[in-house]
Amino acid sequence: MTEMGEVVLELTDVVKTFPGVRALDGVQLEVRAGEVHCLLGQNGAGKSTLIKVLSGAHRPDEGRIQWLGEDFAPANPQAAMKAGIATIYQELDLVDDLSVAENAFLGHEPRRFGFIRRGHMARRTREILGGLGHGEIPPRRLVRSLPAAGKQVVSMARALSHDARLIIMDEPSAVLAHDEVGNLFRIIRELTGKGIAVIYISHRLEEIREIGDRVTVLKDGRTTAANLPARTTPTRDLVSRMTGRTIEYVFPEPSTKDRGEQLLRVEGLTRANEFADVSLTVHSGEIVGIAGLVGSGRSELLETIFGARQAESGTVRMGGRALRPGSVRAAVRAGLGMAPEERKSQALLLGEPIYRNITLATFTGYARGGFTNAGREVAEANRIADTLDLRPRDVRRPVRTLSGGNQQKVVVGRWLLGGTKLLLLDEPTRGVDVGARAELYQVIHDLAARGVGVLLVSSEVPEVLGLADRVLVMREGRVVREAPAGELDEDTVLDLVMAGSLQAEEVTL
Amino acid sequence: TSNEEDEPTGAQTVAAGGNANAAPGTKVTIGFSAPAADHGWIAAITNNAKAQAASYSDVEFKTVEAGADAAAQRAALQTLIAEKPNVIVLLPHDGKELNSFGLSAMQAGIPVVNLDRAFPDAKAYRLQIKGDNYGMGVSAANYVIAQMKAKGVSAPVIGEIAGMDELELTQERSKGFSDTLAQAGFRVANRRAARFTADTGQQEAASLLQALPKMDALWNHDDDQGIGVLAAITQANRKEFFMVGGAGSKAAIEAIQADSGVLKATVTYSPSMASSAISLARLIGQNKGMSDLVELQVPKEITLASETITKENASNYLKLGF
Amino acid sequence: MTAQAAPAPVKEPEKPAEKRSWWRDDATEPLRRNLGLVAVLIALIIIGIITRPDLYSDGTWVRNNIFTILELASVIGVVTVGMTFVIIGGGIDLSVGAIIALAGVWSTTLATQDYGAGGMIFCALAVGIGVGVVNGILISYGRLVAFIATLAMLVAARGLAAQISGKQTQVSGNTFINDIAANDFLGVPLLVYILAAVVAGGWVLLNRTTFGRRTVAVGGNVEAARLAGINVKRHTLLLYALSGLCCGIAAIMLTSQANSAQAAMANLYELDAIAAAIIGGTLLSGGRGTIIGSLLGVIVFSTITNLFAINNLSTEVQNMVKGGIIVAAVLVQQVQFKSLSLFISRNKLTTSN
Amino acid sequence: MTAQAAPAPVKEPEKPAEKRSWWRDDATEPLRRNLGLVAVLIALIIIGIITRPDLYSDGTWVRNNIFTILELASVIGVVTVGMTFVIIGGGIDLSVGAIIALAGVWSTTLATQDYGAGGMIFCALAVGIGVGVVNGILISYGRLVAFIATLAMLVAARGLAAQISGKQTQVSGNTFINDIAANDFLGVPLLVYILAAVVAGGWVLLNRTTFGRRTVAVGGNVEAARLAGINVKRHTLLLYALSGLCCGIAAIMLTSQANSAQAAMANLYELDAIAAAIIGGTLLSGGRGTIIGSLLGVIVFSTITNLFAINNLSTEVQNMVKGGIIVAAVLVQQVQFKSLSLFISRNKLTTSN
Ligand SMILES: Nc1ncnc2c1ncn2[C@@H]1O[C@H](COP(=O)(O)OP(=O)(O)OP(=O)(O)O)[C@@H](O)[C@H]1O
Ligand SMILES: Nc1ncnc2c1ncn2[C@@H]1O[C@H](COP(=O)(O)OP(=O)(O)OP(=O)(O)O)[C@@H](O)[C@H]1O
Ligand SMILES: [Mg+2]
Ligand SMILES: [Mg+2]
Repeated sequence: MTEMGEVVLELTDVVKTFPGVRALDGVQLEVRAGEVHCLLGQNGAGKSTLIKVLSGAHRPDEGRIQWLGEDFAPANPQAAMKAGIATIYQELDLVDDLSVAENAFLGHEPRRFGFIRRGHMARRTREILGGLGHGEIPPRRLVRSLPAAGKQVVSMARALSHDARLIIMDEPSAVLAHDEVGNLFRIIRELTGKGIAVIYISHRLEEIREIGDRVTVLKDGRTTAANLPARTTPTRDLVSRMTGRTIEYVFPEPSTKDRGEQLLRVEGLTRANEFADVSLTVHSGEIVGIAGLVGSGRSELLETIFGARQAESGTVRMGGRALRPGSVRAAVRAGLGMAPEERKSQALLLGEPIYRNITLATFTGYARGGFTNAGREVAEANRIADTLDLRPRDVRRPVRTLSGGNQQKVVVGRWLLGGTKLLLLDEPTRGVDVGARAELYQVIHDLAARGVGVLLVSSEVPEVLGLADRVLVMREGRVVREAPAGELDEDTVLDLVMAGSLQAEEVTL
Repeated sequence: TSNEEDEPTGAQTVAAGGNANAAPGTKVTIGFSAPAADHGWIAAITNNAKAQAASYSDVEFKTVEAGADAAAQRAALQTLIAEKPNVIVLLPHDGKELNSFGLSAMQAGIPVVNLDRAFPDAKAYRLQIKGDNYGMGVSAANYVIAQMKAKGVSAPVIGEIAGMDELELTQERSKGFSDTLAQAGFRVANRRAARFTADTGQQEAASLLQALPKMDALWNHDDDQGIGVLAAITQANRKEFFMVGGAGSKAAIEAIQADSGVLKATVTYSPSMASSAISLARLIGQNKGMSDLVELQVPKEITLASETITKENASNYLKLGF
Repeated sequence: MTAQAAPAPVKEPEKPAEKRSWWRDDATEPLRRNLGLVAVLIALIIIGIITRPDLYSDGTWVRNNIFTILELASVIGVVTVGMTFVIIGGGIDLSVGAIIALAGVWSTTLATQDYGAGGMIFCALAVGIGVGVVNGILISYGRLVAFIATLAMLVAARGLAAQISGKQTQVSGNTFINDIAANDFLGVPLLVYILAAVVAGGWVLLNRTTFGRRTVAVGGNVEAARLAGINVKRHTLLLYALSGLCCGIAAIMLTSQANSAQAAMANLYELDAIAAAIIGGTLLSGGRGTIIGSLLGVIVFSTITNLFAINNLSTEVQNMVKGGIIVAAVLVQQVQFKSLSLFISRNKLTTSN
Repeated sequence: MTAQAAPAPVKEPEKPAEKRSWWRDDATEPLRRNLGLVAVLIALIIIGIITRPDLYSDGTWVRNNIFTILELASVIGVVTVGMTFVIIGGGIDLSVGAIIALAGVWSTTLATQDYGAGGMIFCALAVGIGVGVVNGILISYGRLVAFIATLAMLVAARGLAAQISGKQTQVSGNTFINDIAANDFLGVPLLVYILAAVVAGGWVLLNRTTFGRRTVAVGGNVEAARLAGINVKRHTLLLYALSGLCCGIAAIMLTSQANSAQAAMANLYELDAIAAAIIGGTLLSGGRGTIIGSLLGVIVFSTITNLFAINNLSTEVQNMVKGGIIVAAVLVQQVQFKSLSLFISRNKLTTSN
């Protein structure tokens, strides 16, 4: 992989404007056959826009794209696919009510006289899924019934269903857990081994170190550094080119102060097929982390504690008083807040201004006699925007126009307002860039210092270990280990997390 | 109803020049409004009025279309007032709903001729000319009763296909029918309400025929929807009963005359009343009376009799069919 | 996966079962909804039997009654197939009734009738498709909201139909056309064959062709469809043309039934068709629906009408009861749905332990 | 520990002009749509002036005509305010016309009329709210699709109205009620005041209260609203009750205009109200809409009707032209939108460079 092939893709001075903003402002990029070319940049730097230009979803306003030595201007996604460029988009772009196979082959179904060759299509899909290490996903199941990770696999299968010479992956690992990421890297290596070029976008620097060959850094729509060696460029350099400053990627010191009084007490919480007999406590000022594989039931657990799902048995107590099961309102009244996992479908009013999204759970508190107080809301939202370094800072803009990571900040920001006593965070840093991530860590830490309890779910083990005072490890819906963060290290946690699945594989094989 | 003739037959208008009143007099502007025609009878009303007005050299005829409901008709009439007509001839969507318009127009000094759907308030119109909905039901029932007596059927199964059920006129027709049947000890076995269109007539008739596997007589309120009713009867291959129509369309009268199917009679509710309304409105505008009457003014109310057309007299009525 | 002692992490054979349980829930939902509708149908028939045992005791009558119900359902059924496609594709077509009227009126003008049955059928289909294409162009290329574009078309097409017909009821003198509704083949009315053919065609189109699958994609996630290279605009246009085609077929059927056509025919069929599709499980926001569900929805409605007729209910009581039945039908589907899924999940628990 | 601005380079001052332009585009879209509708209105009036200069040359007539248009718009306008809330909240209410009929009929029974104007008004409002609450319960707690639940209510409420009225037109003998439509205050008809009051109330409710904010949240993303602690079910119920209340008010207005009520009154008002709301920029899928836009939508429709009346178009031509005007009106809004945003962005480029 050290010797790279010829240049397949070359972008010069590419510009793309949206009404009122230059998302791309002169981008240079050079990709060679058989390499993994990483794109790095803060939230909103223009990475997704760039790949949408390449995949024919957007048309550039200016600049030149050369593909395989020829000028290239895909008029639509179909044209880009025909030319051999396949894309895995950041937002899952699947159709819920089509099957796995139909999604994989959407737009280029194998057919005869307009009839889909269903058998053929299912076979090809099974092959591709098998190649991805997910032969267990039946091609004829509806995508609707897959969890996020399964959908990501289908997105990948779709990209592989084309005979592509360049595959673009926009934060494919964001919804994947540790073992799945390893699997993804194996596939990427197979692809590059065949001379296929890969553009890889991720906010996780350690991934880029592991899989990347060269790195191009974007900042505010401009290329600030091109073709840096992925493995050897110092982190400090990368980060300063991304952000214009340096960030120590460290976790805040765990607070030494004593635990406060007990806030949350969950006992014997159970939902069939999701999680069983979960008991846990969170104290005021304490950060409790939950580690586990995708599908281990952590999201469901959080949603059940929050009242968004109804437990089949077990109790949730807040400050000693039992919460009414299945009532989000009761939970919010008792001082719980939750940043859910899927921001677009679960958390945001995309067409509404940022400030209204930030105050969605609290606007009643600023209202007087039923009349809202917009001035107060904007002021509070601005405060949150400052705290989280939201970009752009203008809180009257619709959330829809924010980049993915900045949308995530809005979701988290919502619960930093008001009298939240206990915060449930489900993958709070998914898709958040390194700079903002450090800020988010600091915010979480400050909250805890102020006496807020935090229950944190994350698929990134270092994040859980670094932030939490106490860690629960979940596997297949059960808590298999609980320990102070200091007593665990990454390998121990991964062992705990994986044990079950390894055994399961033995059983299946 | 016939495809060929959009124009009313000559017989549905009064020939100008027939009597002394026909001589041209002072110029009269007649404003006219009727609901949007969505079936033959209403279309015939409008066409008759137009044709009658055209036959007078001293009449200027202004129509406003009345749209879909009473509210729309009120709005349309408001603009008609602005045109300052001498007389307004009005077939309201609903007499009661437009009563207040009649009152205000009369108060403003514009005589209102109410066509067919009565205003409850006598002050709301100068002349009311209408068909006899209740009488239609009576005539149909009388024919049915006579036939049953003749055949010696003592407990006949009688079906009824009504028109739009939310209209009062439909209620009156049905009431006349069932009241009269009751006097003979008969009753309606099943009643379906169609919507004055052939396709709804077919559908309701198909349902009715299914509900009454054996039937002796059927009354259908409207000959236009009767096209569909007859189609349903043909499709169900039923002929054990006879049918009485309503309103008196040309096609129905021809069928009765030919005696080719189940349709044996129809009871009239003639759209020719529109022609009469225009003639009388002209006289009101010219401040004249009806020349056959002694009175110097046109009377206040005229109700047409509902006649029964059978094979025997069909030829007389053919010219009045619409 | 539940009910296992926590400190026994060894031997966890339910992993494969759990993996399968990822996609446990939703795949059978349409089936269960349809079963719910069948249950509603059976209930309606039982009510019929209870209220009119005299009629239901006659075998020939029952057989005839089934065909009467199906014939009553046939025209709306054909329209609903087209409507189902449009709604699954993320749109709505309020103009179906008006298209039927325009196609019916146009194909029964004296001029058209001169060309015979072939000419009339061609005319109805051409008018249907033509109006559908105009709808499609307005919506896909003119970027009008479907609700508004087809509402405008509703108004305009009925106006044009009234203009053409001179607001008269136009009698069809063509025996071939009129016989379609009057005749049987092997004891089954021809209209029922037409309905069956359209439903079968619709099912194949939706489930077995790229057109159908892309319809789901366009309605379910238009952005995903676009990114997958589907020509969304052209597809949208085709959907409305398809709906128009169904209306053309329905116009012939209705003309044949009524032996005539007029501008006010097929009044409010749009509401009936949309309601049938939605009762049948089609999502009003697009992306999901089945042809069989829509067919069952139509049949439920015509069975209700039939039930009212054989019991001689007055219009106002009919309406009140009908409202109640609609609500009950939907609730039954939900109960059905819940209890069955409960049953399934309980079943799952016992098998997986 | 974080954020140590070590080399602290170039704190780019983020072009302020560009910043503002970001949202300008989106935030002003409703405004631009409404300007588009105003343009349509002006065009309609100009057509009126051109076609009937005789009428438009008379000042009193013009003044009266404006009030005629507004009175024509008043009933539908009130209904549309309620409908706008329901649609923004992610629902739809097909039963508005039926609620008006039921409320109108109930409040004009002889028994109710005995209680005088107060009793009649109370009855109409209570019936409206009551039916709305039933709708709301079916939809939020019974989990019925709004389209089906309110369609069922449409059918049932009209049936009940027919039952109560015995299918007769019930004359209102109450002069107070009848005078509402007949009288002016300071030269402006009372009905116009009522419309203005409802529109103003609706605007405040939508834009300045927590109720309005919840409506947008529930319609925009129901899951997000739920997870933010909003009681979605109760709010949904309230939305339909609000729509019912508007129908109750409209029932009084319509009864006053017609001096009577009957089961068939307010026929198809649901389509008119939905169409007006959508023309006014309300998203049929919820989450977006303005009261002013809906009002303009209603006024556009009644101006069209007025234009037809003063030009004495025949119904069929009216309908054809109306379809065309609706399409044109929506297209004008889009053109307006595009050219303006083009203008703005061009402007932007020059200022930011
Ligand atoms: N459709 C759009 N309309 C307007 N602005 C947009 C649109 N899409 C993207 N933008 C803006 O363009 C800029 C680049 O966004 P992009 O999604 O490419 O960022 P990104 O680098 O992928 O960020 P992230 O890491 O958060 O995914 C952002 O400021 C974003 O708000
Ligand atoms: N749509 C679905 N239908 C059925 N079961 C599901 C569905 N989604 C998830 N599950 C089940 O719920 C359990 C938990 O899944 P989920 O992916 O939410 O876990 P998680 O620990 O929150 O993982 P993540 O890292 O994605 O947050 C799994 O056992 C899975 O089988
Ligand atoms: Mg991105
Ligand atoms: Mg999760």
